[in-house]
Amino acid sequence: MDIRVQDDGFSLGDELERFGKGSHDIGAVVSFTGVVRDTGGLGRMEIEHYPGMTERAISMIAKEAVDRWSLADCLVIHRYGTLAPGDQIMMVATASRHRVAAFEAAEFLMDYLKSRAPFWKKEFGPDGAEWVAAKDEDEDALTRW
Amino acid sequence: MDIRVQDDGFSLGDELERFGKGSHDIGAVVSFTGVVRDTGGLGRMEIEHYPGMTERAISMIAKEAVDRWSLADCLVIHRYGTLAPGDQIMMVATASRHRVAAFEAAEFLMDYLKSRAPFWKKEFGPDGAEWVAAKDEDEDALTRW
Amino acid sequence: MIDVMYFAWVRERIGEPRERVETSAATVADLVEELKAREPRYEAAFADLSALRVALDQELSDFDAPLSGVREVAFFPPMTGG
Amino acid sequence: MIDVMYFAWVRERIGEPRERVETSAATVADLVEELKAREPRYEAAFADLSALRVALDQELSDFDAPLSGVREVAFFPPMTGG
Repeated sequence: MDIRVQDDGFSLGDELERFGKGSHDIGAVVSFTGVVRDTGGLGRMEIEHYPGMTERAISMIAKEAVDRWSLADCLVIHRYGTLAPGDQIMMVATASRHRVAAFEAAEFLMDYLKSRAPFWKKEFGPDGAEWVAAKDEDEDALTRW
Repeated sequence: MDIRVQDDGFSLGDELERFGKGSHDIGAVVSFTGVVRDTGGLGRMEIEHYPGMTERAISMIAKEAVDRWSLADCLVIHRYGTLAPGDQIMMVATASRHRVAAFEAAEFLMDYLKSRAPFWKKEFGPDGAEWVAAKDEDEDALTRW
Repeated sequence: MIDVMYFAWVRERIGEPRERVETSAATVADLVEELKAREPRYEAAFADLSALRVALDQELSDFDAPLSGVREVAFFPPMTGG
Repeated sequence: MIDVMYFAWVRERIGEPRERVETSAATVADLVEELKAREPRYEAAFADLSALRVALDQELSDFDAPLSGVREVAFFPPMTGG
């Protein structure tokens, strides 16, 4: 299990080349990468977080995923600070014996990171800055787990 | 949309570094990689396919995924020939505006590739060779789409 | 004349990956009966049709599908991709 | 003495990311009432508690949770990670 909260960018390719390499009996690897959408208007995004709590919250979520789906490996990288359209915000990867477990665990991680990891996004566009509001559907997504 | 059926291996990292780079307004990238499980007993796996039909079948499945989830990009690589434990068998990647679409499309691709792409796996172990049998649950998985 | 292809254990039981067959069979099922009448290895390969799939000109089809106009028929077990 | 932290628009309304507060409030809700009584900027930040979340010593909690033994309280809007 590898959890990283960082200002710097990361290479999705390099991370996935390394991921799961030390583990045995892997049949399926799933990755999710979140990207700052390039919708034309957005100038930049700033991500604020709660140092200390962020690492704790992500570790708890990742540990639950590893236990529940018997994952062979699990990786979460989440950035904070200033990001431009097209930049990678975060990634998760899960390695498991079977595909259903790897998919479910990755979706579980994403659903919980959305609503339970202490990050807040502020978008800076041509009409000024605005905090991204949490969506009811993101909170609702937790009920399926 | 990029479909490749090949004897050669591939680099998951290199593929994902390139994937979706020419597309706009991507917020989510999901990848799935299938690996030959290293269960101790398996010596090698041989994958047979139906040249011509394989490319047609995968293209149809990928096109349906792109249309149904409005994907910005979609990649499928599937190998045939002789593979060793730990080798990558295949991968899919999906790029979309939102995470739910990217996840669903990747799972749809996997479910259909399992049962509708003309590949057959033969495992060579200490007790001889055996064709991998299709599972009822793989056929059942199609009913959810 | 029609091209008939075999994959996986069907190919192993028949003993060859493809052959050209002279037939006037109206349906896939009729073609299967003709082949089974030829030799025991065809009997062995086609013993249980529920364990087999068929593609006509590279599209999945059914055993009661008509053969008219078809150039390539393929028999194989359920697929195991992914 | 307790450390009180603010994030996102809560931080912006309060005007600072953290402060040390002398309080004998029994619960989070009591602490909020004390802060609101201080200055309008606290009134503005805590106007609608349903739009806020609270963490006690870096764990999500509730507004009716007791404060005894707690060293760090954080107020923020619903999180938007991922």
